Amino acid sequence: MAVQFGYSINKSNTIDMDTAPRAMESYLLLHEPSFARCIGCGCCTATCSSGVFTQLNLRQIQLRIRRGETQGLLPEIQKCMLCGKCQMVCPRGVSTRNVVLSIQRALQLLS
Amino acid sequence: MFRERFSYDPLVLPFLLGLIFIVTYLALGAIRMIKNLPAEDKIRLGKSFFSKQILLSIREIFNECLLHLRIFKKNPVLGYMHMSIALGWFMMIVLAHVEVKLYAPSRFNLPYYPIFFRYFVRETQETLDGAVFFFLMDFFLLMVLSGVGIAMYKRFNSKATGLRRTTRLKWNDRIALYALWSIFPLRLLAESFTSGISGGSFLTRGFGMVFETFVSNDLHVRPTWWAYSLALGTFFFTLPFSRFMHIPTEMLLILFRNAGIKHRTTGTGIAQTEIYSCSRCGICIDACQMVSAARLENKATVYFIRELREGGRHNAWDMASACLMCRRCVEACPVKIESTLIRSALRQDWKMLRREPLSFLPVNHTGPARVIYFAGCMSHLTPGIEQSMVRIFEKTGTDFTFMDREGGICCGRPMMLAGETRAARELIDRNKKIILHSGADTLVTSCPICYRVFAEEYQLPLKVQHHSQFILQMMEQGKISPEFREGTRVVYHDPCELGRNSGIYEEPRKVIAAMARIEPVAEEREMGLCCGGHVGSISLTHHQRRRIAVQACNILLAPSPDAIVTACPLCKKTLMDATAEVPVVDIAQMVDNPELLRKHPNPVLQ
Amino acid sequence: MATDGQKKVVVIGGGIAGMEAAAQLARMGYDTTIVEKQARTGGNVANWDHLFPEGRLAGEVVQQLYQKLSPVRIITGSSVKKADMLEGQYILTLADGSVLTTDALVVSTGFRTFDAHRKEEYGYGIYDRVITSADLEGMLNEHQPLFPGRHKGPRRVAFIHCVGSRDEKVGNRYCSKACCAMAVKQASKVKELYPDAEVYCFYMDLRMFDRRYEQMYLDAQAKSGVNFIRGRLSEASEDLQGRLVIKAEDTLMSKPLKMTVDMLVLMVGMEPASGARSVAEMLKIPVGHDGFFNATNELLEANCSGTPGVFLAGTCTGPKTIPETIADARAAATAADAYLRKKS
Amino acid sequence: MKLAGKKRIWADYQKEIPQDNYFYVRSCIRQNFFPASEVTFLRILRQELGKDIYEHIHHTTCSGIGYHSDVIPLETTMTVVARQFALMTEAGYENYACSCITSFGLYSEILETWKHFPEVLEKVRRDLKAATGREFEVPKHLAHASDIIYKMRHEIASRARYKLVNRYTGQPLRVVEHIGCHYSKMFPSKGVGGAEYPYVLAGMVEAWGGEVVDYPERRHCCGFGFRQYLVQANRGYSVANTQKKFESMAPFKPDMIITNCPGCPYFLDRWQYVIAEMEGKTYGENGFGIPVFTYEEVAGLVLGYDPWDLGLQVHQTAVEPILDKMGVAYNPEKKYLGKDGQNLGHPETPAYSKVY
Repeated sequence: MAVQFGYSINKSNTIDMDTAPRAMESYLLLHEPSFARCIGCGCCTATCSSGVFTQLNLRQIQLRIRRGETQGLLPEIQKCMLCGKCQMVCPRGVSTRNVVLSIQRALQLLS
Repeated sequence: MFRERFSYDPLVLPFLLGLIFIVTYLALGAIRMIKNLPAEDKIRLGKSFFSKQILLSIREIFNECLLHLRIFKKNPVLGYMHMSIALGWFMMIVLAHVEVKLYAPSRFNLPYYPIFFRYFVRETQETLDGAVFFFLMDFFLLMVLSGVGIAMYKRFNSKATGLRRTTRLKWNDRIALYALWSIFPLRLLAESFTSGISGGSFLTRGFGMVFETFVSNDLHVRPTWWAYSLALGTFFFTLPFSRFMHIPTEMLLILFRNAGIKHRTTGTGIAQTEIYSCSRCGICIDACQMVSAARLENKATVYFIRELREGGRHNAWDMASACLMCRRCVEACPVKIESTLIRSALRQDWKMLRREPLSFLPVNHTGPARVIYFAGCMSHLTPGIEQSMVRIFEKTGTDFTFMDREGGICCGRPMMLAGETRAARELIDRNKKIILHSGADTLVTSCPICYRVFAEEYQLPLKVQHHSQFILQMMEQGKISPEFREGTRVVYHDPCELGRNSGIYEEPRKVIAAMARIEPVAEEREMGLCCGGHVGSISLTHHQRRRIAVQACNILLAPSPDAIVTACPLCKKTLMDATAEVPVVDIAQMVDNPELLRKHPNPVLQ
Repeated sequence: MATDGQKKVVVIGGGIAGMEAAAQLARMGYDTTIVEKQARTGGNVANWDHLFPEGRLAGEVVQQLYQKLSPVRIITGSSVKKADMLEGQYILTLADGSVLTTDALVVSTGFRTFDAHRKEEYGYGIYDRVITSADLEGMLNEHQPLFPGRHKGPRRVAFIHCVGSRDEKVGNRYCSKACCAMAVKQASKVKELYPDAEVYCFYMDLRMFDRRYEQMYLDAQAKSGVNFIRGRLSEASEDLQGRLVIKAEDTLMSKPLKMTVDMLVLMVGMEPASGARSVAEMLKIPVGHDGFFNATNELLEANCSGTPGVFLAGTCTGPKTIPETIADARAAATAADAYLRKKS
Repeated sequence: MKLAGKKRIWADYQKEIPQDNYFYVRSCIRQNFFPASEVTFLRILRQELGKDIYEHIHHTTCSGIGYHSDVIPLETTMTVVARQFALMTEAGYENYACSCITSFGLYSEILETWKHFPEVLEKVRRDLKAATGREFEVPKHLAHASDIIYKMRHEIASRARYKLVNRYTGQPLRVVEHIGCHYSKMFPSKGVGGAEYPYVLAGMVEAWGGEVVDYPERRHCCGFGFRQYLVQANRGYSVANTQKKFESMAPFKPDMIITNCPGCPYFLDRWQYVIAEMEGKTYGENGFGIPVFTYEEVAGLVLGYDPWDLGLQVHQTAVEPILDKMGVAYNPEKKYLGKDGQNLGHPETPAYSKVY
């Protein structure tokens, strides 16, 4: 760089649905169709056993996948202990454990 | 000594080739399966041949492969069907060989000779000496034929044999089946047609005489013996590709089991042997609630195992991931195939991505205390159970510490059930540290899922108790003495993990019996129902689970109890969500607050 | 038609509320007349294609209502210009100068859809592919292709909830009640017609209050594959291809979001009908800040205007769904009947 | 795009702009950014159009920058503004015309506040009196200088030497109009054409022969944002916003940008240089940037003023491509000569940005 400006251009944090990668979303909708039923109530996150120790937020992970924001998902999703509490409380009957496992599978297949 | 008509005829060829094929195939298969065993298991197997285990094995092979005692216990009609075919056929073979040994020892080394003995020899004075053989052969042939008859009838009307559903067969199974079915009627025909020449007894001679009245027996001799040989050959050639592979494999499996070979995580070795030992009898179909309640017939164990055998790993994975792992099918299985272990193995086979260590999970020490209480994740959704346990601890003056009061690390079993063995191990290690650090001599848990993994995987140097056991102990020590509630009738729901999978049936019942009358339920104890909530299933949908829960509730509510009592937070919550008719109460809550057994006062809900 | 001694009722507004109220009053034996501003009865509902939750055809529903109107006199293309009270009777002067006398009035002036031009930033009337929910109903009704002659490949449609509702900026603080369910209905319909299309609903809250609506919502998600984004559209613009670039915040993600769509559907809310204010002045009906009529007791006398003999029916007192409107119209007819019986 | 729809909105947002007799106040920062623009404005009004426009020597900052940077409270700002109004009143004017968009927004905000809260106005009157002894009348009209050029656009067009037309193709120049945020976003009714589809610059472009480009990020801020620029660490945020606009307008291939705010032309101009130096990316034709102008500069160009008298040499993004396209006569030799003919020195040549 010819000139040292002392700053750089910030990256946009806008979700651009025109360019967002949707492969993982498609994978989940195909392999765990209940994924589509989420209404973002956050019960899963509120009850989460791992949530006591971590920032694991399944509601947000669900949304991130729907918006193609899948970078850095692996360490997040692996905070899940698969205890199944979220599945018990989900008012929409989402098979959350399989959502978690399917995300891991998708990460493997799509990487 | 006797008048031999022939010592060879090309009609033995189908049989002979089939026999050579099957013997070679089985020998190679057995070698491969033994080879697939881990080294230590091979040693175990080797040693077992020279110990009393071999005697046990022989007895078991006789009991199960010929007499089919286990099936008899489950279903006498089916038991008879299996026994008549297996024992009858076996006896026919043995008798034929004895006959040859006695009357044509020079031909004994011809492997086809005993089978076609009746075709080759002419009836003489000498052979008539063995009239008893004629009788016995006919007797066992009749026995086999009766079994085949039942089998045919069962195919078309399964309910008559006590099966609601029977296995849907593929073409390979059908060919083998029809070949098997045709062997014995053809033998009957063939022998009947030769009975005038070679002799026979009540059955063959009788039929032969009847036939003679309207057909020329001589003309039919060769075609029927040809057909018989072809049926045998077909059966032998199709056997390895059909369910009848279970017949030879089960013997190997019995040897393996009696040698103490256990399931490993790899899905080979004994698992493979088990897969081939499945007779596709379909008893597991009726046992499976995914089939009976959630109408997922293709997920039944018999199909899962068939899929595995036929190499459909993907579909098999799909089936494995649906299963609730309740083990009702294993309990029902006449061969005792540990299909849930095979499913576990398959789940592990799906290699997950590299896993970071779960280092973010803290090891929060608690105690010291004599008893360490682990409520379990699910108990946090049923806080009534936790509160009741705390009060019971306090009431009994137990020196206790509540390990996961503020939420804890999962016991690891759900991870294991999902095939994540390594991550599960990490959870186990962390919890183990906390448990050991507390200095407790007893670990009490409210959740049977946790209980099982604590008992089986943690290898703790302390007593592991489910709270029902702890409560019973407290009652026996007189530290709590709940009053018997006259007129209160309850049913007890056996949680899969506590009952069938950990063998704890009596303790909870004893506790309940001290407080209320327990009504018997149509399916309980070993065949206790799954509530549908089990974390064993990965892919079952909410609606499918709910159907299972409703099914369980319907059966539990049949005796019109005042309450359903159970001993698992997951069962409690799942059943609660499926019925509003009666309260669903955990055993700890019941002891803490007997008023909970009162039927809902809300008439709308009733 | 009127016999001697038969009491008369005039219904102002021939939408579904007016039709139902008139049919009930005629059934009770009153000499009933509908005065409708437009050339036909049926009001807004007659413009719709199909109706949530079960997808009944709007035309058939209006027709069923119309069939009950045989004893009713219907004056279309006219409106009440003047009302005078004389000896317990109203003397109404219509636009064409004709005069009606009546013993009671049912006011069912209904609603008009919000004028989407007023949300300038959404570009209605400026960008070609921005339409309102009412426009979409018309297009569906006439079986018009939704994406005429555009590029091939999957199309994207966004539905914007709460356009002209819950919006202080346009002076409408209230919720229009029916638009959420209507958006879900229309979004599902678009998916049904164009299975490849990507359909998004931008909502503030999803107000699926009826026992059937949550099922509609679930079906839209799980069966139709409609996407839902919680966030209000901030602005729309056209790109070089004439597609629409829309911006919103995905509030559940706490991030701004943009996407390009082929069609933008604005779920326009309900506003009091244009003639409602003059009718209110004529008949001294109290009017709220939002322009909807206020009943004397919104809980127990929801159809009473406070003016003797004047009763309120339907969406003139606030947004309502169709079954609510029908129930309200019947209640208004009952209230009018009680009044007229007492009077005699 | 339906032009009729836009016209309908433009018709809804018409404001009364006085014809003559203006009390003119300059912008603080324009003096530094594009100092010739305000001079050009006065030249056009006085010399071309013969208007009475008065400047007061004692005019100060409106304090808007301080207000928008959260360092000066509104009450103080109001008193400062009241003092400007007092100068106007003392000079005998009623039509207040300001050069700065932020000032315009602030005046609009204050006047609107006073309208709804007369007690605030009274307090400000008392405060001003106590502090300075001055008294003031609320202006009869408040106009932004671009409003006035907009009003005079046809008169300017009638005197034009050049049109906003590509002389090689005969096609209208494609012009991006960028309106300062504080012009009408806060009070749509105070701006010509409202907030969503402002017409003030579009009207000029149309009158002078150009074609307005409507691109998706048209409404977006130029990136200045006061605090976002003032703190060096935040400048990455400022330039990111500018970049967003350029990314959005680039596919439309605009020939030039016209603006009506002190900050916008500066940032749209300078950040193009920064983006080019940082990322090697330019948005105009042939590796150049997109030239950015104030409306006064464009008016001056149209009227045939010497580009160097318009101060176009202080632009960082080269303006020569557009001068060539319009056919404006200019002498490259004189680009960096001062008023007295003295050489001002040639700026350093940047690494990526293309310059003449």
